[in-house]
Amino acid sequence: MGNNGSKNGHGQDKGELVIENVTRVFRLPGAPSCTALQECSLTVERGKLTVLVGPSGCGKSTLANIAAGYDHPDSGRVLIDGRPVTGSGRDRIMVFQETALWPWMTVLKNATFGPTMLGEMSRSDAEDKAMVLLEKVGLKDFKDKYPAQLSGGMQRRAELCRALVMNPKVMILDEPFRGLDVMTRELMQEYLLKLFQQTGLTMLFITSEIEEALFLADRIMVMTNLPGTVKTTVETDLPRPRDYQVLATERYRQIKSQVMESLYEEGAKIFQRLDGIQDLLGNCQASSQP
Amino acid sequence: MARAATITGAPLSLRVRNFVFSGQFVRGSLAVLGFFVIWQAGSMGLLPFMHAIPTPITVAQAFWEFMHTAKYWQSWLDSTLRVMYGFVAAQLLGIPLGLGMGWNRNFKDFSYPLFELMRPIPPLAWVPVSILFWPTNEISIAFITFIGAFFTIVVNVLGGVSAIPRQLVNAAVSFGASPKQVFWRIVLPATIPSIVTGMMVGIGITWNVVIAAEMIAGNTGLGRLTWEAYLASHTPGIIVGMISIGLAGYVSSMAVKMIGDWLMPWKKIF
Amino acid sequence: MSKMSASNLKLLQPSPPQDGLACRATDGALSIKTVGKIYDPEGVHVEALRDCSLEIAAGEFVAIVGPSGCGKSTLLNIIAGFDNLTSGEILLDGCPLATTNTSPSPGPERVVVFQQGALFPWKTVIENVTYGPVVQGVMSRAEAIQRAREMLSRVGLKDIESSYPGQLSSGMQRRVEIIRALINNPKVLLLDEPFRAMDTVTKSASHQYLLELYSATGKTIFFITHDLEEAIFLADKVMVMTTRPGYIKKTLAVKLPRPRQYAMLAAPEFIAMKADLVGAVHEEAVKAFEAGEREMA
Amino acid sequence: MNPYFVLGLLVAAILAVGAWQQKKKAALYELSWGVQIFKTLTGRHFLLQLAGFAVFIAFWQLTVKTFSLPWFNRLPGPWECLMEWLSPDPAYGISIYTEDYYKHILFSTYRATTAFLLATLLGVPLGLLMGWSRKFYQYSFPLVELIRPIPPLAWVPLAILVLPGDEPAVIFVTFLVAFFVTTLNTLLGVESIDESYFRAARCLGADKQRLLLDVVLPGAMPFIFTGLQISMGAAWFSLVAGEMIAAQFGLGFLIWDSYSLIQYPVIIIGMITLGIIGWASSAVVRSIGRKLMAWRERELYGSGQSG
Repeated sequence: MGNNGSKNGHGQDKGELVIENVTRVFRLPGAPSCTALQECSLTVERGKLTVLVGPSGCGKSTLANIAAGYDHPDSGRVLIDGRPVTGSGRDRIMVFQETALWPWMTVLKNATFGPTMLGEMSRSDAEDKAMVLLEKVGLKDFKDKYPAQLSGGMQRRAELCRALVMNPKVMILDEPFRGLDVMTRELMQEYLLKLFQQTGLTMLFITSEIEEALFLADRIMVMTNLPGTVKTTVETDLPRPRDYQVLATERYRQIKSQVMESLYEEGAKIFQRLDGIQDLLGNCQASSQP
Repeated sequence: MARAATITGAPLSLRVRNFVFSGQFVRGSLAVLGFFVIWQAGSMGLLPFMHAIPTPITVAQAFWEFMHTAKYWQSWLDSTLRVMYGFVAAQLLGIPLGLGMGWNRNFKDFSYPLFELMRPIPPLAWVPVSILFWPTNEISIAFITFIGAFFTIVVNVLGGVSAIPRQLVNAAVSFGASPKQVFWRIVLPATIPSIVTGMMVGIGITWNVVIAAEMIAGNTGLGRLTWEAYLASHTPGIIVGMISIGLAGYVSSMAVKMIGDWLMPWKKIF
Repeated sequence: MSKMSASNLKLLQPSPPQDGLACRATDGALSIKTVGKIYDPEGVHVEALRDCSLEIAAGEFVAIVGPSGCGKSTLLNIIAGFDNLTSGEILLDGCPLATTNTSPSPGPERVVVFQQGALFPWKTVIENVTYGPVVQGVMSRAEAIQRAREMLSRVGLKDIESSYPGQLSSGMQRRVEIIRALINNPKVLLLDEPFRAMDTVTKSASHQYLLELYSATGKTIFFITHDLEEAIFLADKVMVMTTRPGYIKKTLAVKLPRPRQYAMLAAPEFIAMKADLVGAVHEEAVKAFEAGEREMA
Repeated sequence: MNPYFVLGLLVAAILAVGAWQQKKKAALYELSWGVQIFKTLTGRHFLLQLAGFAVFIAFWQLTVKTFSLPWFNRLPGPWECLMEWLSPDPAYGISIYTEDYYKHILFSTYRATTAFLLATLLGVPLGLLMGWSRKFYQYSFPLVELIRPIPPLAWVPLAILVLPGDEPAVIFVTFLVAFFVTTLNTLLGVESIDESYFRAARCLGADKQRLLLDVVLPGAMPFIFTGLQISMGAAWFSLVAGEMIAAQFGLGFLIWDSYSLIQYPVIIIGMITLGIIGWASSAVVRSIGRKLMAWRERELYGSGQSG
């Protein structure tokens, strides 16, 4: 495994993640069984940032857990570079919704835990590598702080670094910026794009925010409500690097309408079930005609 | 956020001055003063029930006298050693047991019901059995002390292991950590806060148990000292004993807290 | 919602104002004049607001946007009466609401809906909603329950009155909380980032309900958020607040017609307004962010 | 009656309760009752639990009786204790058929309950008041902190001297430990209540008295009941010590008295009885807490439907 993976733009160690006909049914005692995923297939292309959007509770996280190997599908399989994988492995690192930094380690210790534990790198090599990444996300001066001493945004950045130090083939991000305020979130997105452009990693990013998806994605996939499958795929061919100027473009508007229509249709289904809203759908359909 | 920033920023002298003149400090001092006034009044027979209690000054004099006897300091030493033995033994056995139960389902199934069966028995109910079983009085008192702290620590460690956030373990697993590495590098440090909580509660219980055990079955120690003062109807001595026990308990709690801070540098920061 | 019948909406109309209030108010115009707020707990002072002035006309929906920690919530707390101000004054319908001499006191004429939600988890939905009128003694319990039922059913919450808040989804909780505020017939409704941490779809639905209630009751609404899109979509006026010390840096009148519809989110004029505001907000956000990181280091 | 018969009855009762619980479980997993019982009985979980007990009892019997190892041989064996407990004609005068046994239980229960109730009646309001009024807190907290480090059992001699008779002394000591636990947990409970609940109530027009009733009390309830459970355990803990030192009846006295009179099986009977009563009393507190905090229970089980 090359240690220089984080430097070169299009190294051969970037993986392609394929999810093939995955079905996952949850059976709980005393409750009707719940099909979270039904014959769900999708391909995350090599070196692309694919964003999966869906209403909450639609099975996105289940899909992420299966892709990362924490959960097992009832049928179907997960392939990395054409090779089926089971269980979790260091080729697919996941960044979670809740922070998963180990609270008893400093930022630097967190970031170097993986390589030093596996004995792949000497401590000083690992630290050098981690420091390069930490500096990129503006955490150089915080290397000796404990996670509890950092703000939410800093914790997320430290976690991104920790994952990148492992040099994974695919990175799976399960709503990593959820719970941050919108402004911090936007800054985090900029950091993520910076890291993505520098490493060229394959990324699967899961979110429920359209804005976030539009800002980040090479390709957006909208998931249906339970049972989850991929419903619409939208190529987000907006120019990079993106900043808020991109908002004003016609292409942005088109893509946004397209994703919104698709997502709100799913949302309306949930709300019909939960609360009986009828009109959301009408509004959405109106939005597709500019 | 604004407040947190300012509290650490103010100079010490200012903070001290603000504190001394704050309502909190004045009211606290008033309350403590009031306590001593009531005590004094009670001893002088002005309040019901309390005429048998010696005045604060008599107690202070008795304290002074006690402090000049070797027996008093010997009692401190004896009680402290008993607490230490029992407490340390409880940690040495309880922490691995709790970790084992939390880490291995089969082991938990095997031992937990039995453990739950024994737990509600008050530690002091073990006194006679302990005296019967152990060859010396010293060991039996230490054993009862051990019982007092043991159940608390096990319950806390077990709770701590089961409450480790799933993603902390998952993250390590996805980095390729083996089960052994996960245990030593993730589960153990993640449980330390619970271990420390268990120790904090445990040390309080241990002092309670030691005092009672000494009163019931001991020949030496602070509990015995108090009891002997009672037998001799030396009331100031009883209160000196109580205060000493309180001090001892307080000091040991502080010590445990310091150990906790040392074990958890990441918790100390705020 | 547009399809909701007019007779249904009448139930949400404000009932006639109660007598015996010192300042008889019919509308709820809020004027905030050069308000300053300095926290000085331990000798080191933090200036949260400085010369912050803004006018809210009766029945206007105003959204304040700004980065976290910029003093938006401080301003809301002062208006609500949870906190005092250091300088300036706040008038409600021309009567002083908060000045440097008065001690702060909250009241039912300006009810707050909180960021994390503050429905009492130990009371059922109906007990929560009727709490205000019953405690104030303006309605009997039976009347209050009757009215609460009517109001709840208008926002699609019919069969949940004996549920506890913990059993509801976050969207439903927030609707109940807004109804709990509105049943008191307040002059001003203060909303402190009520839809934070909701996912897009729930948020959109909550927006619809809020707009419905706004058009039905015509209350003055003071809405705090850091989500620009939300602010433009909901409000008549969007004001940008600076980082500490906070004051209003930019005001934008939103000229979208009501009722607002989702089509507008992708409309050119909406996007133009957003682009107009983004620059101003982004600048403050970066400032706040850097200040935050410095503070932590 | 034959002790074996009683033993049989006991075992049958335990099995019946266990089987009844399996019926509920069977409904949950949509299995027939018989299949569920079979699955449980042959499941690893149950077998391991059984093995745990078996190993313990075997260890006890082997070391104490069969091999009569040094140290261990001074203790009574399990069978001996069980037979004594169930015997209509006990060798040492204490069994489930004797009046004395119940008299001891009654005395202990009476003392523990009195102390516990007193501690609750005084501790909960005090804790609420401390959390509710800043000034009251500033007056009272230093006092509580001044007295709290003294272990309650150190009060025994003073209590005997000051209070009229042994009985109030034992109850006082028991009360004291329960009182501190209850007060401090209640205070912690009030402090744990989110500020926004207070603000919301004040917005809606509640005055200070209503805040106490509508926010402080229900908001602190979860902590109060955690405190009450601990306080119940602590009450039994110090009651036993108090009875050993200074009482004429009660289970603590029984245990210590049997030791002096060399009636060793009675010690074990006393310990087991204490364990059962202690467990049962915290179960009672727990179930009362569940009843009073329906909102919490429903929250825990109802969270599935949130979307």
